[in-house]
Amino acid sequence: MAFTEQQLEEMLSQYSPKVQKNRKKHMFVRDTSLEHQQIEANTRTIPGVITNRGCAFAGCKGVVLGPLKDMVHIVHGPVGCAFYTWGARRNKAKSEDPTQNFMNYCFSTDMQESDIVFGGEKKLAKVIDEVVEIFKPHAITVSATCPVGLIGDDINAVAKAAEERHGIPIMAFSCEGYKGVSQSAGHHIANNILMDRVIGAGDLEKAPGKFPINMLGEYNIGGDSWEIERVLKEIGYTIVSVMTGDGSYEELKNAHVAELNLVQCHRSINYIAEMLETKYGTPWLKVNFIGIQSTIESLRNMALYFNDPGLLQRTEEVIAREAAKAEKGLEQYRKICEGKTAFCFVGGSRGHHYQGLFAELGIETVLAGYEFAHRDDYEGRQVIPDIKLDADTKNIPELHVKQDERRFCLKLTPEKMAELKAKIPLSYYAGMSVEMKDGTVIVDDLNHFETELFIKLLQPDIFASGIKDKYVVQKMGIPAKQLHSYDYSGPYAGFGGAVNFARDVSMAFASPTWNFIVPPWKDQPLLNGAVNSEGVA
Amino acid sequence: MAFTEQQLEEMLSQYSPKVQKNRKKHMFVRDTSLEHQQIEANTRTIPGVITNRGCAFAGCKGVVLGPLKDMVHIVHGPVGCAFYTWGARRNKAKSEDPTQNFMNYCFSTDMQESDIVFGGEKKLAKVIDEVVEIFKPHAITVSATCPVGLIGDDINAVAKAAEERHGIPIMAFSCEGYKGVSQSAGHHIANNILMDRVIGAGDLEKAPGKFPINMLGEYNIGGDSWEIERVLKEIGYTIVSVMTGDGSYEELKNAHVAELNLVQCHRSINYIAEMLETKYGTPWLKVNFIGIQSTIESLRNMALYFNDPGLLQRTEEVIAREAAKAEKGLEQYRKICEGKTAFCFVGGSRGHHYQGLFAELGIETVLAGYEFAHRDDYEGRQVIPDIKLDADTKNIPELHVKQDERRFCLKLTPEKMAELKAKIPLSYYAGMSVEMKDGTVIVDDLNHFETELFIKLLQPDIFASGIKDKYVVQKMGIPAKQLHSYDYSGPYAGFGGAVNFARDVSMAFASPTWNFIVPPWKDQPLLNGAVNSEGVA
Amino acid sequence: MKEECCRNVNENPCNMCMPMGGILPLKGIERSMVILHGSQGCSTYMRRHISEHFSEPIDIGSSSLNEKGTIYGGEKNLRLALDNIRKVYNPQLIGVLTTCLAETIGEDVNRITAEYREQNGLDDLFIVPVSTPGYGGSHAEGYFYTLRAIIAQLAAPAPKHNKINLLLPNLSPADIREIKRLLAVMQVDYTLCPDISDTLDRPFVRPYTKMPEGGTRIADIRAMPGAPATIQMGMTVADDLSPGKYLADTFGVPLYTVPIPLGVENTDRFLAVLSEITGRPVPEALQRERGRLLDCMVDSHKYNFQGRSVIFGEPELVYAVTAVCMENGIFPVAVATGSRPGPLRAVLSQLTRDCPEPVEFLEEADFVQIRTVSRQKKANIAIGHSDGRYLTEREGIPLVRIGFPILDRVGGPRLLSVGYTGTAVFLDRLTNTLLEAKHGSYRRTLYDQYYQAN
Amino acid sequence: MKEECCRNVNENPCNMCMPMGGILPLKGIERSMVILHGSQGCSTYMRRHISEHFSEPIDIGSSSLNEKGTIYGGEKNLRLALDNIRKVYNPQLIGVLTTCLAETIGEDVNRITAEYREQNGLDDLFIVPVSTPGYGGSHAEGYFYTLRAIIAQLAAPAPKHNKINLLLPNLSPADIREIKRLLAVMQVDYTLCPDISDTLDRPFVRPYTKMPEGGTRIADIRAMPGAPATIQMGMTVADDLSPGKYLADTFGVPLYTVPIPLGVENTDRFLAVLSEITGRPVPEALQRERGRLLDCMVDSHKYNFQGRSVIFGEPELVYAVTAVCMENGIFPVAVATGSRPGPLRAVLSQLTRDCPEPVEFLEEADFVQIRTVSRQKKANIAIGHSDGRYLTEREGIPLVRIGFPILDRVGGPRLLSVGYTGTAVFLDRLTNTLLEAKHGSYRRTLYDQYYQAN
Repeated sequence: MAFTEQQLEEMLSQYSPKVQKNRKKHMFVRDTSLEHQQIEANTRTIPGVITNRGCAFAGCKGVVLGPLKDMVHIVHGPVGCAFYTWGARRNKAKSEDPTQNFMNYCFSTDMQESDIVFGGEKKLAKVIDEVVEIFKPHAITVSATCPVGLIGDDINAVAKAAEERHGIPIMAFSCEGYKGVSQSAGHHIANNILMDRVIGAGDLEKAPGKFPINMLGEYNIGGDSWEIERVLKEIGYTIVSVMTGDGSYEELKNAHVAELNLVQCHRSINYIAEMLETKYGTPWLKVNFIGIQSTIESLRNMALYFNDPGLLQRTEEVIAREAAKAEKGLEQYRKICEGKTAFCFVGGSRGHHYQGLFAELGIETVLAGYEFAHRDDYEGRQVIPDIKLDADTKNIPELHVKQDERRFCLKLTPEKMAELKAKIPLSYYAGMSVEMKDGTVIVDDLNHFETELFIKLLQPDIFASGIKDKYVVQKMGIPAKQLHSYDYSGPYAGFGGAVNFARDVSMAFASPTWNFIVPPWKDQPLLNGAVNSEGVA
Repeated sequence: MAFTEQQLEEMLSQYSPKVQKNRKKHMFVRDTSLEHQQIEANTRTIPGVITNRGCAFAGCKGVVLGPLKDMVHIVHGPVGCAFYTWGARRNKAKSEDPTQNFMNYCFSTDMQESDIVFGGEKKLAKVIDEVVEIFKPHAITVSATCPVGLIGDDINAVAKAAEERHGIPIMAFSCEGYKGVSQSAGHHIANNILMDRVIGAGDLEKAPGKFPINMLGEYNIGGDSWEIERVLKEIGYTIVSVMTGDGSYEELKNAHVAELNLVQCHRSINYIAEMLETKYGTPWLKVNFIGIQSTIESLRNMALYFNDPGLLQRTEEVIAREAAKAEKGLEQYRKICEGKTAFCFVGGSRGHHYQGLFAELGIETVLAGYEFAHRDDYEGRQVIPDIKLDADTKNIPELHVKQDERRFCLKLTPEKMAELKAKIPLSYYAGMSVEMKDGTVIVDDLNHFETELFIKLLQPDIFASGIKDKYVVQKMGIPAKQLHSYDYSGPYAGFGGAVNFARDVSMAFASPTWNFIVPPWKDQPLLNGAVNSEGVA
Repeated sequence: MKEECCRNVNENPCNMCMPMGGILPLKGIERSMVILHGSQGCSTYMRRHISEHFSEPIDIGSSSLNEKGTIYGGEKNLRLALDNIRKVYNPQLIGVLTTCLAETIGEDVNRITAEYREQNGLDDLFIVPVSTPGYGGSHAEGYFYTLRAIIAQLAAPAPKHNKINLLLPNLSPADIREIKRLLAVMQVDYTLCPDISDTLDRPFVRPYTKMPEGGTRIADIRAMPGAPATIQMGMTVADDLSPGKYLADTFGVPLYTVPIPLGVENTDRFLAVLSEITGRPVPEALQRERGRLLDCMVDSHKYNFQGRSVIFGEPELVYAVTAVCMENGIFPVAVATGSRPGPLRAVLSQLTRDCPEPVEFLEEADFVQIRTVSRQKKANIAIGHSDGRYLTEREGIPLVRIGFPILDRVGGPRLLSVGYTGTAVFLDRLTNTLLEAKHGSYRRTLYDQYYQAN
Repeated sequence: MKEECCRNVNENPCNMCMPMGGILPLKGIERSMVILHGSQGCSTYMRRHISEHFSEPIDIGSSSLNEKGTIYGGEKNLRLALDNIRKVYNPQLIGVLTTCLAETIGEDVNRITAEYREQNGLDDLFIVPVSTPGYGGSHAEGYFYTLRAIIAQLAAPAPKHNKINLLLPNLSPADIREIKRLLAVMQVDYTLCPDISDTLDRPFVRPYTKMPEGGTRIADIRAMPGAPATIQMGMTVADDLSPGKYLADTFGVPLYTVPIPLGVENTDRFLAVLSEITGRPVPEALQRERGRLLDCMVDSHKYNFQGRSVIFGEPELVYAVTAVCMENGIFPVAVATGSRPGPLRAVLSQLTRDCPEPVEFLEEADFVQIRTVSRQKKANIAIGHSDGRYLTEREGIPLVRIGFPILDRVGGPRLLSVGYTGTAVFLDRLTNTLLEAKHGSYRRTLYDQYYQAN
């Protein structure tokens, strides 16, 4: 069902003119006849308009740092924020050294009123000392929550002093929740310090195997990374580090030896990808391991980059075998999924990545969007120079790296690079919008009010988002699939993951539960076509 | 609180004269000033008077045969009786050869109406064939339920033919539920056939170790036998077989090599004890491993019998150590139990055995009785010649064994035997009554009606019986302890068991639950002293 | 169908015998007693099992037949048993259930009890003789056959009144109380029979009385023929066992057959029938309960869809549990009953027609068959009474306990599973069992790998 | 007392922050909304956690303060948030909860909201500003402090009426429904506050509405000063957090403080207070429920006596659960709360005075402390919210889930534990957990030894 700009305008007319103007910029109906469709993104959420966005702390500690299993992550602040990031993301990890896996722990300085009044630096220093004494971690991070910056705790100084005391790296992240406009600010803050303090801190000068790569922006939700690594290893790649799913300080510090950086979630990690290229001369490749075709394409692009005959051959062999197996697995589910439509609003890359997989199941994505993306994630990196930096973005410090004199090395000749760039997304991301069909809707920073309206207008068969809007939509009679936590399922990446995803999505359609949502004494159409009028902002 | 004959008469006066006369013979108030107090036992329960008694099938298959772990016990009859004896007695077993442990199985020929009409022999034969094929047991028993005898199935012939077919012992037990007056009939039937077909069937001519003994009438409820064996082995005994707790066909068939037979439950196994003495010249010793003093005494009597200096010394050493440890364990519980009174109506030996253990905790037994005992279990074996055999008893076949010409061997000279008999209960049991105090009540085949009256009159602090009367008494506000199944607890035998028992009984007294049985809006005395008058038989 | 048609041995039975089933409805009649006419072992075994499930005293008389009785007949014993039960319990009704023994020797309990009643001038005492030999069927058949006999014995032409007859299968006291609550909310007058909700789940009260309060009133059973309708929860009850059919055939009382109200659709059906009979709509309060159940189902459907269930027990319960599984995508791989072939097969095959895989259906099943098929078809959740525990012990399939008997856990009588609200908590038990198994294996990995770290 | 008084690190917290606790009572007021004044992350995190526990949409606004707001103040943002929330939700009441950020920069929400209300002429909209910085206490303190603020803001002198004020701690919707049933049986008129029984356990109904039905009516809260009495389930609530104390001090409404009616004695106390206030006796029906609970306790007391419990969570729930454990001999070895020191210590030490071993009491506890003491004192059953799952994973102590949050199982809102009947099913959960552990180890042995045989 193709949507039109007119319908969009009508829907938005329920807003007040001011809000209408603001929100109109954050959405458009895809129209390939236009040369370019611009979107506004990474700007402030309107107060009181309920969205799914989190804060800088969530992006820094919750997303990027949290999965690093062999570091102790101390949250400096009152206890709540530490609690809320305790085991909530299902980023799995296993460790060869069980004494250095802190994944199931939650550490907080548990600041009290007196700490707010008199400052929390001493307490933080003591907590670091206790953690070192009890757990003897290889490295520690300290993440700040809102009050820390406001009361002027100098966590960098505390960390530095503790580092000297204990002889292990202790890094401070000023990721107070009020920084930036979403968790995106936190990704950037985390990226900067990991780049500055961790990557390159190792002694390796050469990778321990052939075709060494880093996998960036893969957080191993539900075991995704494990499924991807399985295939990569079989083809012959050496995975130097994963940033940061099932990741570790020990791996990360030698990430500089990789010869290619894969970027899965562009939004959360493109800073590091760029800086690695600047500092070490290592290009990055945008990959997408969600869906069979995307996975195949990503594998072929990687092989093209390394351009080794054996690697190319193994790539095709593995693809042939894995794709056949997965296709066989998908078959039974396609029958159930064929002809359905999806609503796909997730994070900063999945809103894009899952569309291909949905399509492979015969499900068309009628609306897609990101919670915390920037314009380039929608429109492609070519718009980056045009992005206006507002005050919120300017407040996030930029890290300016330079070529590492000793380690910098161009992995490809400029000619080869240019040649490859024409074929594969090398150090480039084209964004989500370009792949979407006419009449589909693209929305940035969707809110609850709009969600409801879009659901009624688009009548999708499945709603892919997170827990905060899941129950709204289920109560409207539409099955929902959490694409943040996967509803305790996974992996969904790679060949095997595609089959898991197909199974889980089919469940949502096939479960007899949905047969019972119309009570026998009250027979209503499944959805009220008309927009209800209980309130407009 | 001493009870009087007069109170007893008053209580019984609520019965009709005929029933009163019948029941009066089954109970008396202990009076040591009388030369002898006779009781009537092992006679029919009055129809419609609800007691705890089971049937011959229960005694044979349920009690004696059931614990033999390496035999398949087939119940020939409709499915119910097999179901009701499936795992209901908590007789534990472990096996070195896991393919020969059938304890958790229940086998039935599941007779249907047509089998009743046309006979079940063929079906039984087929079931035996199937069992042999699937389980390959070393031996099989077949127990008959009520209809089998009535329709004239010749289970002996079927078993014999199958035995020839399969070359393993297959024994038939005509233990139809209507035989005799209680499970006691079934014990006897089982004893006879085990003696006839199993014991002595082994090739051993000499025990594999020193001081070889059999332990008879110990069913390893809750692991009792394991606790006893632990101590016996430590002292230096060789346990040839246990009849039948955690017992096995393989052990039982060599039971003839023992040099002494211990009898724990006199009632259920005295037939075998006697026959072993007749056939092999092995005396039996009545033991009681319930309670610390009884255990000590039993151990000393055993040592006296073998009269070996090393054995005597080890006996005392083990007693000293174990008793000290147990005493220490009991201490805390004695404080809770001291001064309490018990009502102890159980089976055919526990009604007696537990009194000593109760006494060690400071609990006086004010009433005791047996479900299915004979006069000798109350009055001592000297009364056996005087017991009138009624029709029900006469119907149980007697097995007349003779000296085994090859294997018979007097273990003691007649002089030594006589000397020992004066000191220890060798081939003798003095019965329960003799140890009971004046003013306590002894009752045979107690019924629900009397239970209630006695509870009201005697106001005991704890009621030790089984599941069928437990809830009646608990609803009267008195804690109950199941001494058949131990309420999922145990072991209670031996030194360690005494402490477990003390703990569990203390629980009953100390549990705060009992503080709540008087509701705040209704305050009544704990027990109505007066007998209620809702009905008399 | 039976796995091997020519198999004779019953290993680890999934059912009990006919008189056991006969006892239960008699325990749900006000001031009634039971005598088992046979060997006293029958009474003892059945009292033991029922007591353990309900944690309640279960007084059952026995005529204590012995060898002599097998030759000369048991009339004298039975008369004596009746005398004694009357004197001690003063019941209003005595059920006399036969056993293997009494039936094999051909006791005519109809004649004996009729004569006894007449000779003793017992106009106020009802005696209900029921032919329940152990080989006559499973306890499930015994249950309905006895309930039919009670009603056939008592029911008499009565003036029309507005109490609906509600005939129940073997349900937990908590379930019966919930059904009564639904009836109260629907403002329905009813005679519910049997009613064990008080008699087999007695409060602790002083003083203890031999006869519990509660149970269906005899006068109400007498008046059943005057009822506007009978509702029988008995989808699986054969006509010759059916008390509802008896009332319909004999007195013309319209019969509505419904399943146990477990699950949305089954509860809908029950309420719809009440609505139809009374003309009153389902009130808002119950519609909200229904909405809550739907909400719960939606919230849990993904976890449930991963369930592959094996369901066993009495036919009527098995039918209702299968319905809940079907509604929630916990598709059954096998459904089994120890009972004899009856209407279950037909209604079950209708119910499971949309199952993605064919459902194995076992009648007269034992647990060896159930285990075999559970393993073969990779069941990951078992639902039934506690004899299914070996499915957990030996096959690692977790068991959700429901039905009778539950001997290895407490609270069987307090298990609530019917109605919208009961179904929701029952479903939570299923879902959480699946979730626990899922987390459990994850945990085990964690445990192995990280234990030393902690 | 704290295990190590000089320890600073909180490892694996047992509590959440103050605004989280403030949200819950606001969700129990009819047509009310919440705005968190602070960074939008606060709102997102709390919505996520509450949603997962209740499986319900949790709409919470945020003033989305950013760096600029930290410098120039957040008034503009808060006003905009109020505008937008009003427009979309049209609420009757908006709770404005502050966060670490708002409090640290010193926002005067009282002034801002008062001016906003006045300037917009919002006579029909109540705005309740509450000071709930994350460092101001745990979520348990935030809950009562907010409830007090709501009542303080709304309550106004009112004519005498006969509705008793009933003020609740954080209970499950199922528990609240059960309390309402008890009140109905006792024929009591009441204003129950907060009432999340509909708002956070919404039926599936068409059409979906942004604001759920249900919640305490604002008019009823307004009239609380005219009530004959206040009953507050708040044994552990400090006076300065106590809404009941506020009503007593300000309007002279007599205050009865009772525990959550979990357990015999606690339910007795609740009913006795109702009896005392209304002059009506406890009806027979409830006495029978009490008798059933006693019967259940007697039946299970032996298994329970083998329990050694560790109890953790919100102070008020911890107190009530401890009472159930004390009544049943599941003697606690440790009782812990993440909350700050308050009245709990005193009432708990009174409650546990007869414990055979001294009970370890931990305030401001984290799970590392709880695990340590559980291991040291050989606890064999844990009772509390689902963050205690590590006690199972790492110490092998089974966890009976109760309270908030329950994130790893479904049905937290449907968990019934209060009243006599609720206590019986709660107790069954405890007893069966102990029984399962007991059979489990037996089973493991069996499994190891006999598995090959099968």
